[in-house]
Amino acid sequence: MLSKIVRTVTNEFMLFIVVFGLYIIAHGHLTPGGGFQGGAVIVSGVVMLLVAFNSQELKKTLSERVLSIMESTGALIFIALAFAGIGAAFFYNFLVGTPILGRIPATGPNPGDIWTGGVIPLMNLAVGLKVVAGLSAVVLALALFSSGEEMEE
Amino acid sequence: MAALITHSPILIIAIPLLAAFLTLPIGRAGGKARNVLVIASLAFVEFLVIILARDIYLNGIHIYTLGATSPELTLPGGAMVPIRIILEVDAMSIFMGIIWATVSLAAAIYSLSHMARETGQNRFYTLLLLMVAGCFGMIFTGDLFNLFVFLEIASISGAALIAFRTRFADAVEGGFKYIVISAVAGLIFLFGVGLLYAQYNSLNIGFLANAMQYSTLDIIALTLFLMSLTIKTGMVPLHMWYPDSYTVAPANITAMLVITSHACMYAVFRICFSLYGITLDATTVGWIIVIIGLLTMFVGVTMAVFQTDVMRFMSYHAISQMGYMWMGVGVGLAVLGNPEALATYGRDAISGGIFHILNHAMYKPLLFMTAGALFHRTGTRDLNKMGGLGHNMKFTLILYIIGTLSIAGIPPLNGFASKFLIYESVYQFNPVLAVVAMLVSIITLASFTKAFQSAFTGPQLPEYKDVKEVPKPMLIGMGILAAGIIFTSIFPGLIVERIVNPATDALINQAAYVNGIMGGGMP
Amino acid sequence: MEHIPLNFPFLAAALLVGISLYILIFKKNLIKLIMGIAMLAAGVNLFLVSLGFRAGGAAPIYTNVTEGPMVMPVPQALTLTSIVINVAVLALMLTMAIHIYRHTGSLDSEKSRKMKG
Amino acid sequence: MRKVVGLIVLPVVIAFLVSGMLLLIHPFGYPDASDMDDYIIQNAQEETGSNNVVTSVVFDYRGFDTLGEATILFTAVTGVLLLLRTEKRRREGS
Repeated sequence: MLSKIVRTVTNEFMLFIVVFGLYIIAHGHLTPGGGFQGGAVIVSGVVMLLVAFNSQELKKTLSERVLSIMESTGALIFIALAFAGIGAAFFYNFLVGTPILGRIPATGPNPGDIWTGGVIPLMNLAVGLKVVAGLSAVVLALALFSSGEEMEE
Repeated sequence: MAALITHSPILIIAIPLLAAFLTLPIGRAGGKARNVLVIASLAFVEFLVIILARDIYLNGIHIYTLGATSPELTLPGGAMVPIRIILEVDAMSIFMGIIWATVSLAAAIYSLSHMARETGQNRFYTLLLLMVAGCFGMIFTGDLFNLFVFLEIASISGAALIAFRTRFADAVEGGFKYIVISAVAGLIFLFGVGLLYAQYNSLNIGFLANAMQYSTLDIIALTLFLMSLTIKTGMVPLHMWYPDSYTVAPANITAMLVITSHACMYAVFRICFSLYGITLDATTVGWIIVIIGLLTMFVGVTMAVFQTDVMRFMSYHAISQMGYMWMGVGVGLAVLGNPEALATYGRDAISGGIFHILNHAMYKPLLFMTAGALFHRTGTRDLNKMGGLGHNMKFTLILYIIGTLSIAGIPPLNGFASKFLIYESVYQFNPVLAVVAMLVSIITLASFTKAFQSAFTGPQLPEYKDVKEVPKPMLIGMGILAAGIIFTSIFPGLIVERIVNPATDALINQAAYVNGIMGGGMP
Repeated sequence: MEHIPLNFPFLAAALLVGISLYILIFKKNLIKLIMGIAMLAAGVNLFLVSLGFRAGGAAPIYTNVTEGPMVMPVPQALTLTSIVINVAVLALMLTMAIHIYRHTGSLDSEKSRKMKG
Repeated sequence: MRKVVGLIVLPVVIAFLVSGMLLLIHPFGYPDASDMDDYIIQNAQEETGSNNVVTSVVFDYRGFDTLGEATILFTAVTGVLLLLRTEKRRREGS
């Protein structure tokens, strides 16, 4: 448990990291980035919290039950999106051309319109959720295991 | 029903994945609901595999392009190279699929009671389902990088399951060795995939086989492929990790891990026959495989003779039985060049090797499960400490006898049928090989009777007086495999003609595999 | 032979793989073994990424890009997958190393040789 | 024994790789063939609707790899939490 100043600064700073991570996830289909990269940014924020507060403190907020539910929902959304295109084939991008997220960008260089990409932004969000929940559970479990207790509720 | 058949290759992989993601939330609700989910999903996958197999035996190779407007569209308009990932299921892949579906169903039923008293069961079944999905992905995919991804899934879930009993030091040791070997093998395989991608700019096996010019880089890539995948099957120079890992895993996980090494062996055959085919100088590669198979057979059985730990004893036998398969298919590969020798004994050698995969995939998991049953009741794996268990554990005794007779190749049972097919064809190729193979089979029989004697017969030891028979699910799990062995023993001809020969022809016939990809283009 | 100076990334990848094989064969400490595998993964990833480079190519993203050739996207996708796989493998290996240290009190793989035979 | 095997195998493999890399592979920046990638670069925007061609390859053209990869991450997390579980409730039983 580091000093009070470090803990408050980390609290404030965590918001910026989460917003930046969400930006990378949400704009995965426009600018470099995507589910995995944005998720990793947010997990680096979680590790920062772990360093500032000790693992017992963090375990209260990020309990094992919350993280495993988040991870399972992320995984289920991802595979549900993959299954949804089963009409044509398993991983078919069924949202391209439809009003939901389906606008086709002008071919060639263009300023980039967020309402494009069909299933891809949704998959980015699902994978981002999964990466955040999964990797922070691993980091928390390793920290707790070395200090004696375990993650189980 | 027709839609189910067209989508069945991807459903067979995706349903265990879906069930794995669901196991954790449902497992919180209650153990019963989770067990029902696991067994139901594996039973449905078995059903899908059977209807897919029927469809493939009727009208040939089954193609599934992921993400295209229609599953059969392999070459999108205007492109001469397949863009998306294509699952290509031919008779050989579905042959491995049948084995894997049956053994994983039996192992899952077996683990219902074998794991009843362990903690962390939710995650155990999640990893079990992921391993099932991983191995199906390896078997069905027609894409090299996809093969690497599913190889890794099967390896990681296998390693975590090997180290399941974290209270034993050697369990975690075994898991660590397995994950190190798998990681190194996967990365070396990936290096080979990179080499092929650099030259032909494609990752699809069919397209690469068509565009292959067998340059020196391709030879380097072939050596990397063979080196990495044969490590995973426990070939002789690098087999020391195999017994260490397979001894400490829970019995049903070892039963499934044996089949994952079969899947790696299938990947080697796919690369040698379908990817390289006649372009590689088959005789040298064939001879290398035959010699390594011979060495594996011999070293495996000699190391097994003086083992005291029953699981380690059976792991060494698993290595030596793999030698038979390597030898059988290696001989077929060696004569791939001249069609006349191929017709006389080459094709029989490959059929013998593949039939031996089927038999080994039934009696080896059965033997591991009987060893698990002994461990379940006596708490020890040391043969010296066991004795006279035949009195109380009747069914396990019968199942053990079936497994032993089959592995030793005693005439009525199926082990003999495939070994005889291998002896007969390998003898025409080179008599020395057949002689060594028979010698190894005799040593196998000797060592198994010794193990049988020390575990089951003899006076009833005082401390095992009250040992009861193993609970029902374990007997059902072992019963499925025993029934498979008996069925194959009664109708070997039927099995060979209906299942093994189409698989052999699918393996040899590279043109059909390539045409499945290149011929399937629609605008 | 004129392209030898050009092939420096491939040479670096091959050397990385060579060094990691040295570590895997000769080093005893488990943590060094894990580092060796991380280095092998880095070498293979470097090799995969540098396969897709096109001289003078820009990143294959159409948002506000200037005209000109584009780098090949598929090796980048493969490398992304390979990196995540190596994260997963490393996490599992480190967990097992913790357990081994807790059981045997040492990270030396010699002690685990006792299971030989 | 391990040292001897290592000393023989290692130089061979390194020479193998370095020679392969330096002499045989295509010069860095000038790939031998690139028809699959050219097709993807031209058609990614129109078929998948995303400007970032790499993301369209990751999530649409080769989406199955990413499903496998997400599974691998899920496996690793489940495996790590499985191995770091408590042993207190040993006799829980289902």
